[in-house]
Amino acid sequence: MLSQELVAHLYKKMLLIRRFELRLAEVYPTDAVKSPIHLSVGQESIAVGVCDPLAEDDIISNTYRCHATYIAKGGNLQEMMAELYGKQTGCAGGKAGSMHLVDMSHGILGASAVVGTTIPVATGYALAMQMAAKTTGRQRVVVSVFGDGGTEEGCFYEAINFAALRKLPIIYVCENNRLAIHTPLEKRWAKDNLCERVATYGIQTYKIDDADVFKIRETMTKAVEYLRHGGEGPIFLECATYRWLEHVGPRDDHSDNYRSLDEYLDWKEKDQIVRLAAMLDDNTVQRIQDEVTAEIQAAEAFAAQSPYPTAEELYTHVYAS
Amino acid sequence: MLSQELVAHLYKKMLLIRRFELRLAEVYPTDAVKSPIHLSVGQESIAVGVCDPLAEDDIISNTYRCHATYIAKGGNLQEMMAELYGKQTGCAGGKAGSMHLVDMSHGILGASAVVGTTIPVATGYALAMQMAAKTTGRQRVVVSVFGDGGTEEGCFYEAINFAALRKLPIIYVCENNRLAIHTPLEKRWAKDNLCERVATYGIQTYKIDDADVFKIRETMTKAVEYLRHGGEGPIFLECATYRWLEHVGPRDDHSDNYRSLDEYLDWKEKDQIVRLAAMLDDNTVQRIQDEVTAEIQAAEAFAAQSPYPTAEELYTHVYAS
Amino acid sequence: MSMPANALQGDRVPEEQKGVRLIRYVDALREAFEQEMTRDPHVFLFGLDVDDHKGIQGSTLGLQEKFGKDRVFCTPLSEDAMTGVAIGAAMAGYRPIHVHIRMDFMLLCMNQLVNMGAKAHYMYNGQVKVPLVVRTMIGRSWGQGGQHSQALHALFMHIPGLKVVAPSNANDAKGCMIAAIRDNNPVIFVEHRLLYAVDGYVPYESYEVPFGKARVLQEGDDVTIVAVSHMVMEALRAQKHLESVGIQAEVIDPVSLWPLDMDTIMDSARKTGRLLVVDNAWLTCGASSEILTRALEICQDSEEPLPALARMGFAFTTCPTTKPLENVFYPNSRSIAAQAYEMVKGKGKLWEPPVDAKTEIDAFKGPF
Amino acid sequence: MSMPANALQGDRVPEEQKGVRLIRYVDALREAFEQEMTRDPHVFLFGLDVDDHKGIQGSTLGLQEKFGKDRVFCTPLSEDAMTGVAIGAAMAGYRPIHVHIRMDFMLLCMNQLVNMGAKAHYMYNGQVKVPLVVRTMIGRSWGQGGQHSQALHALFMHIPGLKVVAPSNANDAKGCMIAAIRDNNPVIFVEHRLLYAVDGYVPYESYEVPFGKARVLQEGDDVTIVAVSHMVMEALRAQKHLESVGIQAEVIDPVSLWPLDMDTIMDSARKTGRLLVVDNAWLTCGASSEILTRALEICQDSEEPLPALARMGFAFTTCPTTKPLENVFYPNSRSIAAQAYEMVKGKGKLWEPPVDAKTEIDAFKGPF
Ligand SMILES: Cc1ncc(C[n+]2csc(CCOP(=O)(O)OP(=O)(O)O)c2C)c(N)n1
Ligand SMILES: Cc1ncc(C[n+]2csc(CCOP(=O)(O)OP(=O)(O)O)c2C)c(N)n1
Ligand SMILES: [Mg+2]
Ligand SMILES: [Mg+2]
Repeated sequence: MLSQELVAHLYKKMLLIRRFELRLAEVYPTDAVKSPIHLSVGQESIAVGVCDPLAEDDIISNTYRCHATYIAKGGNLQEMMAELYGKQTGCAGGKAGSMHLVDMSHGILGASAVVGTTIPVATGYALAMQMAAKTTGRQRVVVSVFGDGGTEEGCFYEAINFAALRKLPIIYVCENNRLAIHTPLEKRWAKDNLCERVATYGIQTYKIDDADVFKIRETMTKAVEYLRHGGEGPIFLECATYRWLEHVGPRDDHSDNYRSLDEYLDWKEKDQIVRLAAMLDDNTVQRIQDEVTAEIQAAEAFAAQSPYPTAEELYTHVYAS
Repeated sequence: MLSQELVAHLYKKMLLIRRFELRLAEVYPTDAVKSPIHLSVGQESIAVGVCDPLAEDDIISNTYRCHATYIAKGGNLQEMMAELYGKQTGCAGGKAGSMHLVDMSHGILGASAVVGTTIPVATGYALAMQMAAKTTGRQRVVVSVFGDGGTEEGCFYEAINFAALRKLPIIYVCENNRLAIHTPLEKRWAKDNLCERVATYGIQTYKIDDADVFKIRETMTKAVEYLRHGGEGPIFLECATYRWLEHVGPRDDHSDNYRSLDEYLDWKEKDQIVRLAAMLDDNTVQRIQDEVTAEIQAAEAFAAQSPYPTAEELYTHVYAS
Repeated sequence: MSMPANALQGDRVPEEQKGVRLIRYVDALREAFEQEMTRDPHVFLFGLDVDDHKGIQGSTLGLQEKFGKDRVFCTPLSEDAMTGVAIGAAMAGYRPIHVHIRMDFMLLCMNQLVNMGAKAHYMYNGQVKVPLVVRTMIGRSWGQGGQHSQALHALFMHIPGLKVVAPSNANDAKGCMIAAIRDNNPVIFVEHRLLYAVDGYVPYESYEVPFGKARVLQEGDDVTIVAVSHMVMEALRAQKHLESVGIQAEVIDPVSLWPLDMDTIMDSARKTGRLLVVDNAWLTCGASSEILTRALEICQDSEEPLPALARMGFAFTTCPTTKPLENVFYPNSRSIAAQAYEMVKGKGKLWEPPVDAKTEIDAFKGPF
Repeated sequence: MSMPANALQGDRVPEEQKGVRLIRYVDALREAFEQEMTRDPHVFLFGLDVDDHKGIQGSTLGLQEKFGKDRVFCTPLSEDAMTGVAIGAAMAGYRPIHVHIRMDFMLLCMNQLVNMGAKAHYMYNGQVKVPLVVRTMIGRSWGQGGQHSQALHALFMHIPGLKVVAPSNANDAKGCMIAAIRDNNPVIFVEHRLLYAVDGYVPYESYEVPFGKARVLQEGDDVTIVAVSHMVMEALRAQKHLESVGIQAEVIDPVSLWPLDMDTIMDSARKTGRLLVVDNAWLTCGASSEILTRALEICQDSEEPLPALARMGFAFTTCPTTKPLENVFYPNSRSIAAQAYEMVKGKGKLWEPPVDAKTEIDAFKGPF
């Protein structure tokens, strides 16, 4: 039985992501956000299901489509909005923008705009966490999130082979929305059996094809517990999902006709936010919606008021001292 | 039933490779060959079994350990020896040495010293052959040979995915000697089930674990026929084998103790050259040995007599006109 | 060795020309593909997204419909292997055009380009050729940031066996692309996202713009400005600023960075006595250091006086996303004009040029 | 900013020194690893073959026995991902040393090094550091050929965020390695196969050779020779040749290529009036063009006379395997001496220096 508390908690996280992004989409035409935004609208349940079981000192790593995991892992919302506005108070001082969100104090490794790149980096972080656990006694867990396209880059295979060889405490999560920009999976994958392939490395694999936030969360909870307490990694999770909006930018692009509307409608029916809202009483839903609205407004106000970086900041952090 | 003719034919090819390489090892201390030689002694049956079913206009591609396939595919022996001697008459004018043998007139694509690199290149050649067949009506076949180490490079997965997607007329052959330089497979592969993994791309796979030259040849014959006549590629073949000598250089390095002598002795018992010699009458064996000796001597004489390239040749072929 | 500058930026009408019309850079590229693919059945074009409805900013639109899925196709996200595939097909006598939507992604295929593509013809002593075109785009503006804005042509100029071109206008885009497709070597074809929408006069017919010939885009006696890729636009604007204070700048576009036409550059530098190189890239070990060093070597060799020499380029930092910092990361018409002014008027003579009217930089809107 | 040249090539005995002894370059490296791994438990070393019985030419021998399999381990052949792994571990506060047995293989991991390693500290606004050492060897001789002999330091010098060092003697090998391990940035550590067996005086104790300080290895008044990596050996031999005809060459080793100590180089060039840069690499967009351009900029800025400037390096070709062509591919002591001679005596003054005694090049025996 699912507690109302848990449902409310997950609902709020998913709603915060969606509302935040939809607000971004709304603001976008004003050019306040001069950053290429890759929205996760429709995919929120993965980020939330994946991040909820993580401790604050566990690590999440992601690609450019990183708003959802940043928020789900507890990244600072005001600093995120300020980053999108290019402000000095942004999580990366305005230097990174939407595609490179980072918040190390909440275990959010910097995202990368180059597909695949973060997979080995996260793997290296997991190697370090494995080493560290030998002295600290606590096994921190790393989660590496990437799209279906990311699995086509050779570094994915190199990384999972290495992780399996060294039994690293890492969970790989493929957000399979069957699209890379506009190109469907069928034009990129010789065969659609990723889990089977990954399993040939001796890796435990799980496939969740309805984006059910509870299933994802439960699978992750078990995986994290397993790795936390001496279980041998890595673990692989493939989550089917659907991107509602365009690849990059604020638009609904179904009118571009490169993908089927039926699929969209199917997925809309599975929408976890609607589903969870229906599991809660109206008051709770209303309260959460209000909280979410307030948080986003506060973030926006913070971003709007913050100053831009000064020209001298161009030259800070080129080299670490 | 195997015809004596076939046995003699395969025996001669394997013997030519072995004797040629052992002669190289003998000559090596004189410094006539200033090239890093990666010998295939002990592995000859793969090259011969793989190349024998190929037509002259089919293509073989290989790594730095390329003497065996060069000879098996019918590459010019004198030009090969001259190349190793660094002479102007070498198959690459002395510019390439042992690791980059090439003979396009016999369908031998240039080899590469960077592990993995030739796999995508061969794949691209197969793409071209697929395109060409649409006008010529004849499907030429490409074979890409590499070691077990080569399958650890990400480009291997990228290449086979693409080949499977486009159904290319290519046969991938992994010479699995379970070593990369001195590092055993166990330290490099999370799990030893390459064929299973490759099969997840929808690729036909074959595994031959005793280096039996007839089995290899038969498998290849079927594969080549299949691709030649409209069958959909790619095809994957994993051949177990054992490297008798050191990774690079002329020595038997079993005294270095990084690998087991038992394994060596096991493999020596399976030696296909000894096996095939025993299937032939003494006269035939003698005749073939004499022929082989004469060919090698002729190659050596040719190489020795040939001039070195002149200094101006440094600047030829930097750009193609 | 200078070439007649008969088809330039959109705002410069050629005096007497037939058979040309004003089209965008990106359409000029598309025309080059269409003409070459029609001419030679061995030409094919592939890469991520080449066959989607956006068609690489329009540069590949309609090509799959016209030439079929065998000759125009998208690939998996596998830059390294796909580059090898292109090299292999080129060795087999085909003429692949491989498209990268960002120059940054070419870092994934350096091994194939440098270890195989650049070396195969030499290493195999002429037994194979690698007639390959690698299209690659430099990004800028609207928060592209560190990994979507790099201009890495210097890395390729360093490598024997590669050619590098970076046309800055529609006419050269078409002509260089046709030349690149017909060239028997790997050609790194550097495009710039901000140039795509810029119009230029482009002949209908097919023509080659040969490599190794620089273009004098604007004549002037006071200072030579050599500008690379999108910096040509900035240099042309700088030239106008300078004109307003009586300084005549000669603006040169090398067009091809390797081979490099030092003759045209030196002829101009001899005339003006001042050579300012504005690269659209970092300076260190860059095209600008190479051009200045060559200028130096040439002057020393011929014992002629050395012109005043200077270079400008990206700040030696990763490119930041936020506009205020991006603005200071790049040279612009005003900083170029100010630098040229100081070269002409003497050290310490500062001048602040007027602000430009709306440029392609301001006009650029995201998301990408 | 020059540093005392107190521990040089094996054939130069330091005047008064305690606590040093003559060891090979490769052993000096090994000692650096051992001392740093003892000092800091976050240092670990990995890469292909680091734990086999040859131990990367001896430089890693015994380390796994001493520090365990967690801190010294080999990897699959996966340069790209392994570089990412190193970067990730570095971000987590560890100090990885990642070993490549050839610089040529670094072309496989340019994406990780340039798009992540070099940029992470900047792009994430200081939230992470990447204290990473990438060991990489330049090969030469005995038919290594096009893909096993490349020296690609210029590619890394071009990129903000990376440091590049190329020590030429045992003392600097140890001191630079210790400095590299302690540095909080990615350091590309360029070794040269032909230097490994060369002896030098090396202190027993741990010490850092700071980056950005060049070494004057030999003083002289007539011509400055700046030489990189193995070319230092050739330059020192050239210096002897020149001495025999009364020319005193000053030989400078930049040691660190980025940051680059132009002060020491310019002090010397001012004194001698002649600056010859001998790179162990291709010239175009290379370290040599950068050094010459900087010299030019400095002289123009301070309005001082320009010294005579020249550069030498690899032929602009792929490296051929056969000895007679390899011999002309590389600069050597005799071609360097001849060039310096001409700079001193005047254009057209040719001189053929005597043949060297057996050098490390002749001594090198294959297979690799
Ligand atoms: C190495 C690389 N190649 C190409 C691109 C261009 N690109 C950006 S996003 C994208 C699609 C990636 O698809 P997927 O990994 O499935 O993630 P999704 O966008 O669907 O979340 C591509 C091809 C890139 N950023 N990096
Ligand atoms: C990309 C790359 N990494 C490393 C090396 C160094 N190296 C040369 S051969 C070799 C082992 C390759 O093993 P395998 O592919 O199994 O071939 P084998 O030598 O056993 O035939 C290695 C690591 C290389 N040449 N290229
Ligand atoms: Mg996707
Ligand atoms: Mg092997």
